[in-house]
Amino acid sequence: MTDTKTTILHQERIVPQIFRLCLSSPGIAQEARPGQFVHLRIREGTDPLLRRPFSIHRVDRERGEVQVLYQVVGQGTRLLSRKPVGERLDALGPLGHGFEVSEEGGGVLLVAGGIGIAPRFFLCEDWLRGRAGTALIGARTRDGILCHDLLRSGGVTVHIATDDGSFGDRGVVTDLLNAQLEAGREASASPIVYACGPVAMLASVAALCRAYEVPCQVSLESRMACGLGACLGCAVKVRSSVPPGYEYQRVCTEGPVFEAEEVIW
Amino acid sequence: MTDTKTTILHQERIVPQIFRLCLSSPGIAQEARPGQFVHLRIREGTDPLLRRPFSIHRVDRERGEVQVLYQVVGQGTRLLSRKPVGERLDALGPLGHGFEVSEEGGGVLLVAGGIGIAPRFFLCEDWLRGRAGTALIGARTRDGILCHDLLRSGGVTVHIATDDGSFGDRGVVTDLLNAQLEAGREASASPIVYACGPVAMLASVAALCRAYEVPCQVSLESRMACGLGACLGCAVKVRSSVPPGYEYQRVCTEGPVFEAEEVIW
Amino acid sequence: MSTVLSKKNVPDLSIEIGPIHLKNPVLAASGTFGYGQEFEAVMDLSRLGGIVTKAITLEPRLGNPPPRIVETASGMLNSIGLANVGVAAFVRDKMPFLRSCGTAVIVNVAGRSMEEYVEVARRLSDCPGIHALEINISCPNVQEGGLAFGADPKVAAAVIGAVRDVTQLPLIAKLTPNVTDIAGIAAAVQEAGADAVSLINTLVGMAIDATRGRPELGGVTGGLSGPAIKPVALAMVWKVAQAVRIPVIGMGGIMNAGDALEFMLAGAVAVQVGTANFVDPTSTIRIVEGLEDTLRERGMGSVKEIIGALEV
Amino acid sequence: MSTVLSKKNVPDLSIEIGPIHLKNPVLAASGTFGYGQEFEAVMDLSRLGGIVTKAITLEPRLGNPPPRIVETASGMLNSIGLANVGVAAFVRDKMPFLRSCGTAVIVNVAGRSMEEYVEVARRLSDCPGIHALEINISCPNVQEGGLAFGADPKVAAAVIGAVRDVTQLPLIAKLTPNVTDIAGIAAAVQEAGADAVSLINTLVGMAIDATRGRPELGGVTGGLSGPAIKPVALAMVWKVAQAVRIPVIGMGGIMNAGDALEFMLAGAVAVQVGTANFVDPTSTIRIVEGLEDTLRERGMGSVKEIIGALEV
Ligand SMILES: Cc1cc2nc3c(=O)[nH]c(=O)nc-3n(C[C@H](O)[C@H](O)[C@H](O)COP(=O)(O)OP(=O)(O)OC[C@H]3O[C@@H](n4cnc5c(N)ncnc54)[C@H](O)[C@@H]3O)c2cc1C
Ligand SMILES: Cc1cc2nc3c(=O)[nH]c(=O)nc-3n(C[C@H](O)[C@H](O)[C@H](O)COP(=O)(O)OP(=O)(O)OC[C@H]3O[C@@H](n4cnc5c(N)ncnc54)[C@H](O)[C@@H]3O)c2cc1C
Ligand SMILES: Cc1cc2nc3c(=O)[nH]c(=O)nc-3n(C[C@H](O)[C@H](O)[C@H](O)COP(=O)(O)O)c2cc1C
Ligand SMILES: Cc1cc2nc3c(=O)[nH]c(=O)nc-3n(C[C@H](O)[C@H](O)[C@H](O)COP(=O)(O)O)c2cc1C
Ligand code: FES
Ligand code: FES
Repeated sequence: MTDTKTTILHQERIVPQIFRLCLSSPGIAQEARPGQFVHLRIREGTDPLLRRPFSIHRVDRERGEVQVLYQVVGQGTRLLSRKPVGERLDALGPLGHGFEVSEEGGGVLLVAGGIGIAPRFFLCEDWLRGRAGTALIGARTRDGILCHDLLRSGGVTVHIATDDGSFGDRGVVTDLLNAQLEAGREASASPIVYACGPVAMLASVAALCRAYEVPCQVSLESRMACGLGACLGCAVKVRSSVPPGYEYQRVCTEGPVFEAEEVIW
Repeated sequence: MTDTKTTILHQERIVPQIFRLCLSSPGIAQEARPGQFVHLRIREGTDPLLRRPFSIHRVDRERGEVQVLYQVVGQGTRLLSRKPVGERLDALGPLGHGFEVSEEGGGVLLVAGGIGIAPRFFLCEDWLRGRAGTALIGARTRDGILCHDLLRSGGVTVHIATDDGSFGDRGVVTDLLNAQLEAGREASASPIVYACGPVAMLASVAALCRAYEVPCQVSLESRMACGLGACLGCAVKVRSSVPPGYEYQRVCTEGPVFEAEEVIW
Repeated sequence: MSTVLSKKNVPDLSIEIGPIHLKNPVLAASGTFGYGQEFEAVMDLSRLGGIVTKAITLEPRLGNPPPRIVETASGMLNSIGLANVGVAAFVRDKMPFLRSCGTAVIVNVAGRSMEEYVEVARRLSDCPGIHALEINISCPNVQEGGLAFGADPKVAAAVIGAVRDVTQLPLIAKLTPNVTDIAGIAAAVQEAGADAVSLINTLVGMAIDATRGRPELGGVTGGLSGPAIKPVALAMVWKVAQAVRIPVIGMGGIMNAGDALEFMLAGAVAVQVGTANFVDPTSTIRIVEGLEDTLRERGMGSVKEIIGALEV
Repeated sequence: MSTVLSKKNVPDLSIEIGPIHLKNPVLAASGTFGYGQEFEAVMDLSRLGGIVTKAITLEPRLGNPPPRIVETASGMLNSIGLANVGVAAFVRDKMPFLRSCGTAVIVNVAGRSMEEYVEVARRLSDCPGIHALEINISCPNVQEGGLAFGADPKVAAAVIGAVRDVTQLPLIAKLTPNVTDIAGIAAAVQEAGADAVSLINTLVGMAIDATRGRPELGGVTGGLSGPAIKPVALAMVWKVAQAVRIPVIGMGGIMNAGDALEFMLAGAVAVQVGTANFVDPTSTIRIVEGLEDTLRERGMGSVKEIIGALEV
């Protein structure tokens, strides 16, 4: 793990409220695995005080570059979006436990809602090269559908759903998943599902996967302080074999990627 | 009084740690009088929380511009110095009670230590045009001597002292003042003294002026919250005719310019 | 038709604090708004729910030696020390302006002794144009009394009871957060006849100039205010609102309408805005406007729907 | 010759907390540094004055429901709720690593009842490598006990006295700021046999999501820490340092060496660093280095020259 003064190499607005940030950080680029995150200190001073966690969207190991795809939702992300190229940024990472990618099984199904696409992309680039992969992307409107071109050019089959039908099917991403799982069952090909997005979506995805008896990994979010496993602030409720039947695990350490069936939604 | 979203027109570093900031603010430019100040909100958010007061260094009423000359001493001034041209700045002003300039008397003696030159300049431009004026400027080294060229080109006689002798006389500005007052006494020409600078310097200037029975106005600083006379945070101890013989006045309202002999140092 | 519609679109911000009717729930907090006049040049004072004056004592007070303020992380310490013109000069010189502001005037009362509180309250009772007294049993910046009065439920109740006996004016007891059990003190002053409680006053705090090895404040310790204390204030307002029947006025670090909403959700009937006035002198009005916008967005007719609506 | 000179140039940072000798006065605060191991990858733990562990209870505890933290102005609220592995697993799984860190290990002890404190302390006494126990009579995040134990001088003294009877280990009583008179509680635990006091634990606070009308924390209220509380902590440390003879360990919002100096000037023999570890995981070491630099600049031979040197 490196705590390095990275430099902002570029930063661009992709659609309103969504930015792609590229940092120079050979150390993080080298070590990062899909599903891991970086913990960024937004600015000096005490407001905002805490770091902000962002999934690693993409890395270029040769050039020592790390990309983050983020949405402006509050003060921290707004300040981040105003940072100029060349500015130093204090990044801690790579942190957390990423996706477990098994070599077996009938293909990989990526399910992403909104900004949940961010870590998915790294996953594709890193692990999927050459393998059959399908990505299901959902968002409220056309503007929320990100990275589909990049995924397609990487050889991934992409299906899209928007709430308002402005892009792809009208509906939600779990409709697409349902169709895929149904088709998979008919073909007796059981895929692995990797999902990331809003909690409500993840819960539905988990329920579907359980119904179809398909393994599923979800990437969770929670508020974080340390990012290192020390503060226990990022707890998420998971099943446990001992009474009372549940326990808390740390999104920053045991996660952010969990087996969907472990999570208590 | 206007509370206006001003725009930064330019900002330049004059010498290390000293910056000149030019704001567009027709309202403030129009109303400002020498010795008054503006109260600047450094940035959004809560750190730093309070505004920072700065003397009005110079105004251009026609162009609606206001200048501030400031020294980087802490977090607020450091952040200010990094602000780019075009950024908006929340300025409250003009605030406070400025210099009282009488038309009589044997000339005007300006005494400034370090950054204390800032309000002095506005005074010269605004009031002295055509009148006999002498400025005594002191600083620790050559780099601390500011604006002497501008003052000279405005027709002011300038004498300089530095602690290390790197510019002008070796010594302190009160040595220069002593010489001037002595010369004035011999010539029976009693000047008015306007002084601004570190407290220790002002106390010495006040003592000298009292000894020579010369009227003296000093511009004081203190920590400020409201700048409007409401919080009573900027209190300074002044003489009072009623027991206990002193009272507190507000630097932001009764000041920042006080009659030197009123102040209890 | 259009008048009906537009009328419906203007949410009702008015509230009652016991017998006091306010046009909106946003008050300027004591000690941060002078005697009102200081803010006249930057805003329309009649848009305020009310103004709480700087603490008034029997005799004029000079206050503490400077430095009197210092900034801290998202807050500030003050050790003003109840500097004020005294009750006689206040009534003579300050009330005429306050009376003309078109907003409720609440006078903050402080004293060194029980007798002083009583005497100040008595004298203010005779002065027209005062809507309520806020009895400051919580100032941390005076050696004698002040904090002591508000830190013990019995003493607090005794002060409020004694003042209650000499005035018909509504009484708001202003509570200190520097105690183990603020709800107990609130209950005690309620029994003693307070019409409302307001909280919190400042937290005792200190800052040191590490370079010179000296306290930053002339008064050594001071009172901490501003956004830094908002979480503490909110917890106390929530606790007190559950413990008393009388209205609670909340304050501590309120900077914007969102903050004001938090206090009202926690059970405050009205809020006071203090330190924010120094950061943006029009804060109070921004908050009034922000509350109005929120109600409109949520389709609420009255701000009262928000009071105590927190779902725990 | 050169060794003598270089020796002279390295100021002595070591201090004593009663019977405990520390290589420097900078400790990682309980609950913010896990069991030490979590920070191993980012720093050399042996450079710390010491590590205070997360609170240990008799049985494992799951802690409070999420969300457990929320940021506030220059601070944060936490409602972790004493989640920990329990004393048996701690001794078995966590102590071996801690023992090997090359720094002092102080174990923070909590309990629901007097008996639990005593039993945890007794079990830890048999475990080698523990330098002291910090008795947490001040956690605001548990329903039963915790805060209650630290808010009353008699109860606080009873807990410390009972623990004192079962262990030879030095005892540090960790005090809560949520009281009227912290100095009185410090004096009481001193009489009951505490070797030192540490303060402050977090202030009770709350945050509300105004949009959803719900508390931000699963535990409704939480503990406020970080720079926001520094002025409060400093005032209490100063007050307590004047009221007791035993060493005072100061904490609350310390972010850098300047902050640490303020606490030591106010009378703290050592400091703990909490929330700062989340902002910069190497904060503790930066502070050690900063203290060293300051002493060197001021030509001081020992950090002890700073303790209590405030000129009031
Ligand atoms: C492991 C992990 C990976 C993440 N990856 C990404 C990513 O790739 N792209 C992206 O845009 N965002 C990502 N997030 C969410 C991101 O961290 C938050 O959006 C960000 O911290 C908000 O900061 P802010 O100051 O702008 O908002 P704030 O002003 O702090 O809060 C605005 C809103 O966002 C919520 N929020 C704040 N912090 C978090 C958080 N840590 N997790 C969830 N919600 C939060 C608040 O409750 C509030 O409703 C990730 C979060 C985690 C835990
Ligand atoms: C009426 C008035 C006019 C002023 N005019 C000028 C000017 O023209 N040019 C200029 O460079 N400075 C001027 N100052 C001083 C200026 O306000 C402070 O230097 C500035 O507020 C420091 O902010 P900071 O955040 O950088 O420093 P901080 O980090 O806040 O403090 C750094 C140091 O400066 C001291 N300080 C902080 N605020 C003040 C203050 N208000 N007055 C005095 N000392 C302070 C602190 O005690 C500390 O020692 C003026 C002050 C007043 C009251
Ligand atoms: C400079 C200053 C002076 C104050 N003077 C008084 C006072 O005279 N009487 C009083 O009851 N409270 C006084 N207060 C406390 C405020 O009214 C308020 O309770 C406190 O500041 C918390 O609110 P805030 O965080 O919005 O400032 C003062 C506060 C400040 C900052
Ligand atoms: C997330 C978190 C968990 C904490 N857990 C404990 C604990 O288990 N026992 C304890 O005595 N103090 C605990 N504390 C309090 C800290 O040790 C410290 O007293 C407090 O945070 C003030 O210091 P700071 O402002 O430097 O964080 C915790 C604080 C935080 C932020
Ligand atoms: S963020 Fe601290 S344990 Fe996960
Ligand atoms: S700064 Fe508030 S009265 Fe002067």
